[in-house]
Amino acid sequence: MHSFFHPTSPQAHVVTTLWWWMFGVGGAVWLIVVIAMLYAARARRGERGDDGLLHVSESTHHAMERTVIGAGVVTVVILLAFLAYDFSVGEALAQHPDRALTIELTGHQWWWEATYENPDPSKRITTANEIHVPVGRPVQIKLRSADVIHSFWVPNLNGKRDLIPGYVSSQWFTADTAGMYRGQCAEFCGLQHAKMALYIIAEPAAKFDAWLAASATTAPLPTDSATRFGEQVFLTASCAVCHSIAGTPAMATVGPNLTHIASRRTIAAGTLANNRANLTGWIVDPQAFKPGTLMPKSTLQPAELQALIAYLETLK
Amino acid sequence: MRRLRPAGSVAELPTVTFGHRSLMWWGTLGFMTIEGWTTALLVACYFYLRQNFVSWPPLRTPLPSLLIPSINLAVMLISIVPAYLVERAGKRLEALPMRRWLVVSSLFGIAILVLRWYELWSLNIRWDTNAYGTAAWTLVGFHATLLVLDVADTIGLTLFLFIKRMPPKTFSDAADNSFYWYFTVCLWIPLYLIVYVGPRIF
Amino acid sequence: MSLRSLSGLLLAGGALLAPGCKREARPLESPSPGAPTLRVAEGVLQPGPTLISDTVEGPYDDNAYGTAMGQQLFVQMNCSGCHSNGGGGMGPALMDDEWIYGSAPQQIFSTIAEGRPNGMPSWKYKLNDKQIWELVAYVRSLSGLTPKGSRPGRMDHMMTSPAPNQTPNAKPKNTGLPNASKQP
Amino acid sequence: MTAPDANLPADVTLTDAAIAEEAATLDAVWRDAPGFWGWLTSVDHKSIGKRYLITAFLMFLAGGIEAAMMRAQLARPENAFLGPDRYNQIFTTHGTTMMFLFAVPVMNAMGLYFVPLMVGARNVAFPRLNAFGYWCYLVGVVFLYVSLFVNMGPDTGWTAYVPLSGPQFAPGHRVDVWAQLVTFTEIAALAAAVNIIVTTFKMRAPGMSLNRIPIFVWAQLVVSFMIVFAMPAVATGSTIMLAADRAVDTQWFNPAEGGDSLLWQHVFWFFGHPEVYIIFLPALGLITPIIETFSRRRVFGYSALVLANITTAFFAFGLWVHHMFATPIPELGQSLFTAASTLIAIPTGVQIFCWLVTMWSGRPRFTTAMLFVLGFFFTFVIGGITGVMLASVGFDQQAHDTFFVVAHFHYVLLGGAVLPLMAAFYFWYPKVTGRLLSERLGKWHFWLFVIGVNVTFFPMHILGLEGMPRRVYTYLEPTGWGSLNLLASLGAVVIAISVVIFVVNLVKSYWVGDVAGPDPWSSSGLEWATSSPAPSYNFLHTPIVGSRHPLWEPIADAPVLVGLRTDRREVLLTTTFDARPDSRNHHPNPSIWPLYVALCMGVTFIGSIFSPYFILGGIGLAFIGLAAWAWQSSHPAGHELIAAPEAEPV
Repeated sequence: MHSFFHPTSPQAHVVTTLWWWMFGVGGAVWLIVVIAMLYAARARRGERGDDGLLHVSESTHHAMERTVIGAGVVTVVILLAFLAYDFSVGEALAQHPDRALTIELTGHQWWWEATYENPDPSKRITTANEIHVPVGRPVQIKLRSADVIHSFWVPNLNGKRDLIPGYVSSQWFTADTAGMYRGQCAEFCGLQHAKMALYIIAEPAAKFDAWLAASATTAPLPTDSATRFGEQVFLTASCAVCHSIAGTPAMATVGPNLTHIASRRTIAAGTLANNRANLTGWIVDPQAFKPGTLMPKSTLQPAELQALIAYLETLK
Repeated sequence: MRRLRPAGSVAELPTVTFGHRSLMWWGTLGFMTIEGWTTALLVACYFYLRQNFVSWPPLRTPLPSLLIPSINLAVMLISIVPAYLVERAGKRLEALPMRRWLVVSSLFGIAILVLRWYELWSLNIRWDTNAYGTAAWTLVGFHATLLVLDVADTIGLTLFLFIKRMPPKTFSDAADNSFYWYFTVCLWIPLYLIVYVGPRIF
Repeated sequence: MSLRSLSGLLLAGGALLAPGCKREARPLESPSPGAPTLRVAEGVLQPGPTLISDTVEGPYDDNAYGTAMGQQLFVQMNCSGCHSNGGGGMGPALMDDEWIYGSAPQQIFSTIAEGRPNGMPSWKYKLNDKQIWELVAYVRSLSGLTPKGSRPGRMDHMMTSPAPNQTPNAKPKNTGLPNASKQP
Repeated sequence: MTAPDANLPADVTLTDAAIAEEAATLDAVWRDAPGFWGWLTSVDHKSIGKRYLITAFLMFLAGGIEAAMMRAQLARPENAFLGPDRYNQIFTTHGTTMMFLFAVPVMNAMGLYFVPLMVGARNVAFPRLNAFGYWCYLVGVVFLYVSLFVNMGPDTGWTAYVPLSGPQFAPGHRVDVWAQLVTFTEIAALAAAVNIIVTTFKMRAPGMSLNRIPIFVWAQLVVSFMIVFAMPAVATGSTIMLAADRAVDTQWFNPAEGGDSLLWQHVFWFFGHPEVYIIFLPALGLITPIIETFSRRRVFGYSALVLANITTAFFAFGLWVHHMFATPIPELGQSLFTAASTLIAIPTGVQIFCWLVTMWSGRPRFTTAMLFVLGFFFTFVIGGITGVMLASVGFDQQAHDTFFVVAHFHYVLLGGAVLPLMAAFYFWYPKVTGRLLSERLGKWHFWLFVIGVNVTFFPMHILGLEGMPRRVYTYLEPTGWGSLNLLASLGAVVIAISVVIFVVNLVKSYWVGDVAGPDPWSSSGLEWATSSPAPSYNFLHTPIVGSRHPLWEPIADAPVLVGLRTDRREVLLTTTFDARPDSRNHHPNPSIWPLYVALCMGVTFIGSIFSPYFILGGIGLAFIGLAAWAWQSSHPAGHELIAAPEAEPV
């Protein structure tokens, strides 16, 4: 379930426990204040003096002073306690292992580009909007923005971190249970800020390594005539101007890398489920789903379109 | 409503007062606080941006020249004298000497404004070249708007004294104008050091 | 202030602001403009009878959002590779008032769509008409041919050249239109 | 109470006939010119204050309509009521209207209207500056809404973070409209602040020493000092930095040329957080007189309340970075701001305890105003607690820029500022109009408003923690946020109904509300010592104050100081600390020049978006206006250079 109430990483656990403590104590304080208010509203303690005003005896006045000072002291104590607790949570979140799986995340206007670092350039993987991470291993997400300020936030795993142009910041987490965790850009970044989601897929180490190896492979050569015509359409029409598929001459980095598009569960930054109907609808007119997105309407004939879809579905 | 009982009269209180006893002085103080605080914020932004640079001014950017700014600073410091004399004449309620020194103050003001135009260009950088140029231009430019405002105030006051009879509180207004001129000049000294001398020494 | 003069004032104010709407519009839903249909003359020299080649108003010339999209495309399609941010290099300069194939919107459209000899590639199948019109708007704003209000400001990159909104309004030389068709 | 040393002329007798005759002469001198011209040239703080309040309230309604549109769009997932572009303009205009055009101006307006009445003065210290401030504000209002209707409304949020609002990613003039509007309204707020400070320092009634200043005036004074130090930050940031970056390509925020995107956030939030306390602190000044009056006793802990106000004001400037906990600012810096953000709750807590104890030891009478104060306790404390929660870096990184924060600041602003403001409307409406608001409609308005606020904004806490970010024009169905959003939208309908009831009550009571005498609630402030609505000169003679609650002093008749001239406008200036009469000051007559100079400033700022020549033209015209403005205050007859002063200056 995609929310802060179901933490699946030590970082998120710490903060969620802090939340439940704050919620409990805060709720109690609020309740006490409301009860005190209702009680005070009906107390009618003062005696009416000759000037028509209400007066209280000296002792009641001192009692009132003690009550206010007492309440003030209790407030200070509670606040200082929470301050200490906040610092301890801050300390826990600031612990970063020196060796962690490093993923470079670049925020673009309205999609996420993820690159898996690797000293061997042939093993470097560039994917978009869906990031696979091994369960149990610490992960460092290096954040960089290509245009405006975005904010990387997956509530189940850790707090948000802004991607600010001119800065490289990092966010650490260790997924402790497998699952598909949804995140969304949390800093207003323009027309399609609302549909700029990403998925972190935490899977056991073995499955992750298999995925990593598979992702490092280039696109399969098309076998039958339909997919070969589809690849031809991809390379000659406007697709190759923005997108790249490893193993083909298409190498533009304006749009997301489509080498393993078929293996992804969603397209258009988590907006649409990845199936034939959505893929076709998205290619024909992306503005209908995400008005303002930079992908233009396509000018393909139906036959070219079908061949292109068939080709794209081979890119597992 | 209770019946009113007169308990004293204020008819004999003075109508012309100086310094913090007059409203205009407080208004000028308010204006100065706002401008001083805005300048302080701009200086903070200036130093904030310096962190982004290895060398300040950035590589291959010429240092601002010191000649005209130093002359302008000297002229400004000298211009405090006529302003003080305006204030003293005002406090002594001597209209003629006040008017004479106001004329001198106005001339100083115009000279300073002219020098300021060349001072801007002696920064040896355009405002849109890089963040250093922007910050330097903004500091000097913002202070220039303060100069324009106060010189206009001084010239206005001078012209009024030539054209028609003024109410007695004009003495107090002239004193407040000088008070405001001291602020504008004193504000420029740190800005001069930051923008023109600073890049040279660190 | 009688009602009549008040309404007159409002109408005048409205008229004053009308261009504001077009400049500020974000044409997300509106249908994308098509390619210019009429024949586009590229140069003054013409065999046979003089052919009419009217000026077509670039759909995004006075639209700030369209011009900004053109600016983004100019970077993404690596136009600066040859035109280097408008200053010219392998390709001709776009910021000056020299226009080899004409500076009218539909002439620039056909230059981009068809391509030109000496290296200008054809983008007809690479970009759809809307994108090419956006590029036309940006290219014309580089040399100050579009209204100042809709020209983009500086980019968040190195300051290579004064931004289009700092370029003074320009009068293009040899616009390549045959004289016969000078429209008022 | 020591009578001032000025000698008392023998012949002054205050018979009813003398009073009526003197009132007539004074009114002739102090009232506005007749007709529309009089309306334009008025410098009476009550006329300007009323206009300010009405315009700010209309802005509240406009902001409310925008909020209703936003809730309509967010009621269902993938709703098509508003497209992304229109929605971005609406939510930005909603935020900008509520923060810059409603909240701060309405609190300034309350100050400008009531501070002179409460300190016993005849007008604010700088009447024409007051008029100029309102006209700048009005030009700002017209400018924003004309821009919105020509599709030029700002669309990058009320915080306009760079580089989205920078020259490359915000084409056109939309963000320029926002930048110039912000500067415009800051000029109005600064004018009001300087006015309130100088009025409180120099024009208090004799006897009203610093420890006898009413809490309302203390709150306005503290807030005015905050305005003087907070507003220049955003005026600098929006005009000198952002508008310059967009128009003349300065490099403030361009990371490639040494600029810094975070610089904008620092400059904006250095203003931003004091701004929300500028909105909240006057509300504390509204609540104290209401609790005192309806509990029939002096407030408990006067000095505690004043010190708490001042402490909150200082703390407010030290915690702006808690808006930037998700940015790459080092952890040590962030924890410093966590501490400040947590501890700022203490002074506010002390104030709430003082009020509760005051109510406990009095016999509260539950008029609508008092109900709204109870609504304040109920709603604001939730907002305060979520605020303390957000102070922690860890939790804020989960909740920042989500609907949890939207819920927090709506609880704090609606609970902490709008509820006390509505209580103030029900309490002081009789003083402004002479008629009482209907209690029956008031009760409906109260219950519907508090229920509506809680039904609308409490679910947003849960939505925020379930991952719904702020400023999204829609959301996908599988996220499961649909039901809570629908509930919030229904709550918004309830709020809308309650505000309609409030407007009906305000408009109806103006004509058919039962007549309120000078002091319908038998309250303690000096403003209740004049008729309702107060005459143009406020007080026939300057009242002498003997205690913090002038009208609750056990004395038979009200001591006054006579002797101010009745043939021209004159006010009494008193010393700052213990308000001893010090001098008489000639006050300006109605003047058209504030309106003219405000229009010139409008031409300058709005024109500067379109072409730089407007700046030169505008400032030139403004100088002509300022010259005429100064010229007008000098009109003595005779020939030598400066007229002889009446009495020898001290």
